[in-house]
Amino acid sequence: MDTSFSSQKEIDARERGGLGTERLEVAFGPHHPSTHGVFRMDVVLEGEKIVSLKPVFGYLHRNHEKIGESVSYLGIIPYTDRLDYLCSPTSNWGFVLACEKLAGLEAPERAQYIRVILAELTRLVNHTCLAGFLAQDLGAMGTPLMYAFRERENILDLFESLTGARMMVNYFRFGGCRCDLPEGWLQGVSRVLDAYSKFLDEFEALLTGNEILLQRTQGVGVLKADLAINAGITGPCLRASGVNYDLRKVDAYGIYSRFPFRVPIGEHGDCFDRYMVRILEMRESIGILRQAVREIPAGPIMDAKAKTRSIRPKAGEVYGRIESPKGELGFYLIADGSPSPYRYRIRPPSFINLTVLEEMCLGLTVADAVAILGSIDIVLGEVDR
Amino acid sequence: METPENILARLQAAFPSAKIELLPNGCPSQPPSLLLDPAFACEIATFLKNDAALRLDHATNVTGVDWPKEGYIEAVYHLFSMEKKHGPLIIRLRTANRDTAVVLPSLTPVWRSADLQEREIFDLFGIKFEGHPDLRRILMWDGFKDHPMRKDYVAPDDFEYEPTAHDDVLERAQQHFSKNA
Amino acid sequence: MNSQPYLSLVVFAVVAAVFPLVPLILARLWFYFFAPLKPGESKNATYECGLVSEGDARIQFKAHYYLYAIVFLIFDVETIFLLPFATAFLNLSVGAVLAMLVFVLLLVEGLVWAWSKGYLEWD
Amino acid sequence: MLGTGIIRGLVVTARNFLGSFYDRRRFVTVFYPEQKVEMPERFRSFPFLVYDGEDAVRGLRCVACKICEKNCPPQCIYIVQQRDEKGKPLKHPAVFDLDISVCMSCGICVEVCPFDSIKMDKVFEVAESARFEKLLFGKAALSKSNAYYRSVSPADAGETDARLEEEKKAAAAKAQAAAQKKSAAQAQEPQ
Amino acid sequence: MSVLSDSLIEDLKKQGVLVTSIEALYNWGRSNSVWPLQFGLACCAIEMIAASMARFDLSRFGSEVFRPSPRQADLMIVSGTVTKKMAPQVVRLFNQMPDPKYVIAMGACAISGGPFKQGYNVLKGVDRFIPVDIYIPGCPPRPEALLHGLMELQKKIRAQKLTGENRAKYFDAAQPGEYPIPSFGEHDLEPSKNAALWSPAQVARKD
Repeated sequence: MDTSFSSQKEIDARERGGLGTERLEVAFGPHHPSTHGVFRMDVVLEGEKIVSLKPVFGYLHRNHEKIGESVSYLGIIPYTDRLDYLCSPTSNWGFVLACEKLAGLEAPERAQYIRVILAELTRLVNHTCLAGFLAQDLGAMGTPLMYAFRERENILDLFESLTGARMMVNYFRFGGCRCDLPEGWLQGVSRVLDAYSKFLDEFEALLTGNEILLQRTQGVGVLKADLAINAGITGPCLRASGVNYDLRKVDAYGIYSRFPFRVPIGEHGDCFDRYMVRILEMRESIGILRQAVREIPAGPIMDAKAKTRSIRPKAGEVYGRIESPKGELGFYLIADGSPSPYRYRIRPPSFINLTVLEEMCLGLTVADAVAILGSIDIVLGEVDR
Repeated sequence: METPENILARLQAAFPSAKIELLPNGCPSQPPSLLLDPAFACEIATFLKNDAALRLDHATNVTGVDWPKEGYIEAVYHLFSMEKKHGPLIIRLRTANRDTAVVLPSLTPVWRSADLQEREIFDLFGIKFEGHPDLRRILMWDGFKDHPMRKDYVAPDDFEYEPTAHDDVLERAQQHFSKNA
Repeated sequence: MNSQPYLSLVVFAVVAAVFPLVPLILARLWFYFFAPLKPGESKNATYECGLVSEGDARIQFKAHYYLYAIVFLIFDVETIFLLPFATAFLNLSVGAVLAMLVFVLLLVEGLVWAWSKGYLEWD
Repeated sequence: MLGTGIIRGLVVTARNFLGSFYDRRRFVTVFYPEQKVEMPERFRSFPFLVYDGEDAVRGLRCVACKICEKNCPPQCIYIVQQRDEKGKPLKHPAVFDLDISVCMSCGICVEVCPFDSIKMDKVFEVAESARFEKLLFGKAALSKSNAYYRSVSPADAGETDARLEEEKKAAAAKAQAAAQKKSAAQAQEPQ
Repeated sequence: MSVLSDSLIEDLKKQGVLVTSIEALYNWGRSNSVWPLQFGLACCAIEMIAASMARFDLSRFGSEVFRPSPRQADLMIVSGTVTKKMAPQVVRLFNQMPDPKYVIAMGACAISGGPFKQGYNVLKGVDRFIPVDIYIPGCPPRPEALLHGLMELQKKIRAQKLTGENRAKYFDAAQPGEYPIPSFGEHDLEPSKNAALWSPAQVARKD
């Protein structure tokens, strides 16, 4: 045993040969407070560092696509509410957009404006809840989530007075909307918008400058732009890595081309950029909403050609996609002339955003893995379908 | 983006011995799709990804379709380009039949986004993707034997209490009623 | 002073013993009369997010964590020794302060050595 | 200077804490059993069958056409048409079972019903401890009067009643016109 | 409470004399601090979180402390779809909770599989494997419906007996302490239901 003192690093290195350290395999199981539902990660730890992380899906696989093949097109719409249960209007819109391409229907002006208003309100709800859950995952027990859900209730009241349900709106139809706005609804939206911009300033004052949040999220879970593109990451996670790809600008579906909004782009692609991109997107959404509430015309809310509620399209296939708050939500439909689709496939953004979860978490600690999972923003209804 | 027809022509020129077909799409407004020869799938995919005019770097939707009457299972890839921001090119790979020869080349080495989705096709449709880094069941539990999204899959019988059953659910629930009728 | 100076101590000890024991005995009686204990194989299993936990949690992890704990322990015990010194601080002679200074400096010298050796770096 | 972010956060929480004593926007708690959130008119909990007039059986609008049974996505409606002694089907459901424990309150049955005989109710406090007996609503438990429907959602009820009135008037006018034509035809034949 | 008539107790209470029994005190204490397990599965979990937030305030009923570990929880709110892949975990979590424990099946999916009943991977109701105390229909039920269900559970807890014939099940040694956990078979769970627990009513259907 040589008597010369050596630094701790040398001791560790020598130890690896002799004492050596074993690896701890722990299941970040289906029942875990920080996994946003029943998601499981099999983590192998060396000391505190993550050496390997295998995500396990399927605990909420509710066979959405198999049921969709035995239900009529109209009957699928309430099921799309339950895909991403935090943003049901955008899931409705994605499915209805694909079916309108299939059946050749077109929503009239007023319905297009209502769709933009509901989609942007959903973006506000989703991004606020994300900021609340991310802060909760980082240890801010309750306070940000309490404020986030308090504001979410105002928007849910709007959804409820228009469509009849808080979360499961089931409001979009092929060629328009189910029913018209109750009177006083638009004033309600503008009241909520004024309160929301004040709330956003307050929320940013609480979170964005907070040193603990900066320390825990900056430089953590960096996602390079080329890996993000290759892995099919879409939505705020992709834009945080510096890629300018927002379907509202790329596809310009609906009437998004009339709204001059900017797309926030991050540089580093770490957790803080993903959080900050969403906060800035909320501010843009408020701008879009203000313009939509000003410009919404009167008129019919249903396409004249849409006779019956459900459609019975001829054989053919379509892939329609929209920019849901989580990313590119696509619906791939193969119709064979019968009242229910032959093949009904959902392209789930949360599911595919988890492709590179392991690359982002390698070498970091378990607490960082929780922050990274929180910043990717997954909802298990959409991940497992 | 170029029309699928002259993409087909350029592919035919680049890979003369590959059998590539253009499949029309029933819906007028949607583009037709290209049926690729599984043997050349990887080379064609790399070509599509690195070609200067196409740059299809975003395989956004990878899914399986079961055609029991036609006797094969399909893997459908929707390709977009994030760089040039242009629209879908749909490519399809078909297996020889539905029970023995269900092997297709995996395109995960080309597009990483196909990783989880190909595992899902293997889990729910039963197509074995060779060259896939980690082909395991993803949604059903590992011991599960069937491929449930196939059209001829019969769900297990747990229809004891079906008070509002009609048409096909009623037949399934029938044995449980008759015991007490 | 009353006749037995240590009576208060005895009462204190008795109360200290009885105070925790009574609820334990009551709980024991409660199980015995009302709620029979029903241990089970999966009820006593270790909880790991709803799964069956394989492998052992008592594994050999890095020796570094042990060293970190020891360094903390030293300074924790030091503060206990400083407590009486702090309470009687004002009316202490210079000699006592010097003696305590030697004690504190010795430990600070230990901290400097540990810091230089890199024991305090975490990963 | 390190820590200003946290202090700004504390100012926000302090403002919320003090504000929660007077500012309506920060003090949002609804004390549930005593106060209730006023439900918007279009809120939909579970369907119910509407009957006109007083008699729940004869006044029932439902004609057992089974359109809602076919279109219900989770298939939670079961209808058996009533038959008189000779076996001729009547325009009335003998059995109309709705399984509340399966219903997803989507309201598609209301949309596709051509006779406005099924509407969405507002009652959501239906927690039960016996599933098989209490959560399968039969025809009797489902049928409620039109007056109840008008009290629960006045706008929709008014609209539906107005439409039904017009249809009745139009049908009456058509029947009258048909009667006149028939009587006019008879008047010409006997000459 | 059979010794003193209720009216007598009311009069005594007017004079400020509070009369109670061990059972009433025991049940009063337990019913007003039911700690739910933090166990969210799907959309109903978001409504459960909304119920515990500022507007609907679950803490007014004494149960806003959501315990992540089953060891410290005494109420399992099954909020969301129990799939067959998740069923063994649900039963194991329920077994690992200390007695006295209760289950609220929140939402159509937990009661009967709800809209996803026809799915191949969906368990048609959690009462096939664990005993359920309160069923709250709705998809998702409003937060107030969850509060109403919790109040129903509190009434049920207050009415429980310590001794005698119909005493609560965890009091008599004959009742099982834990329920068998299903294992994953090749096509379905083995066994597909807990035969001792699952006895569906037979619905009279002519055709």
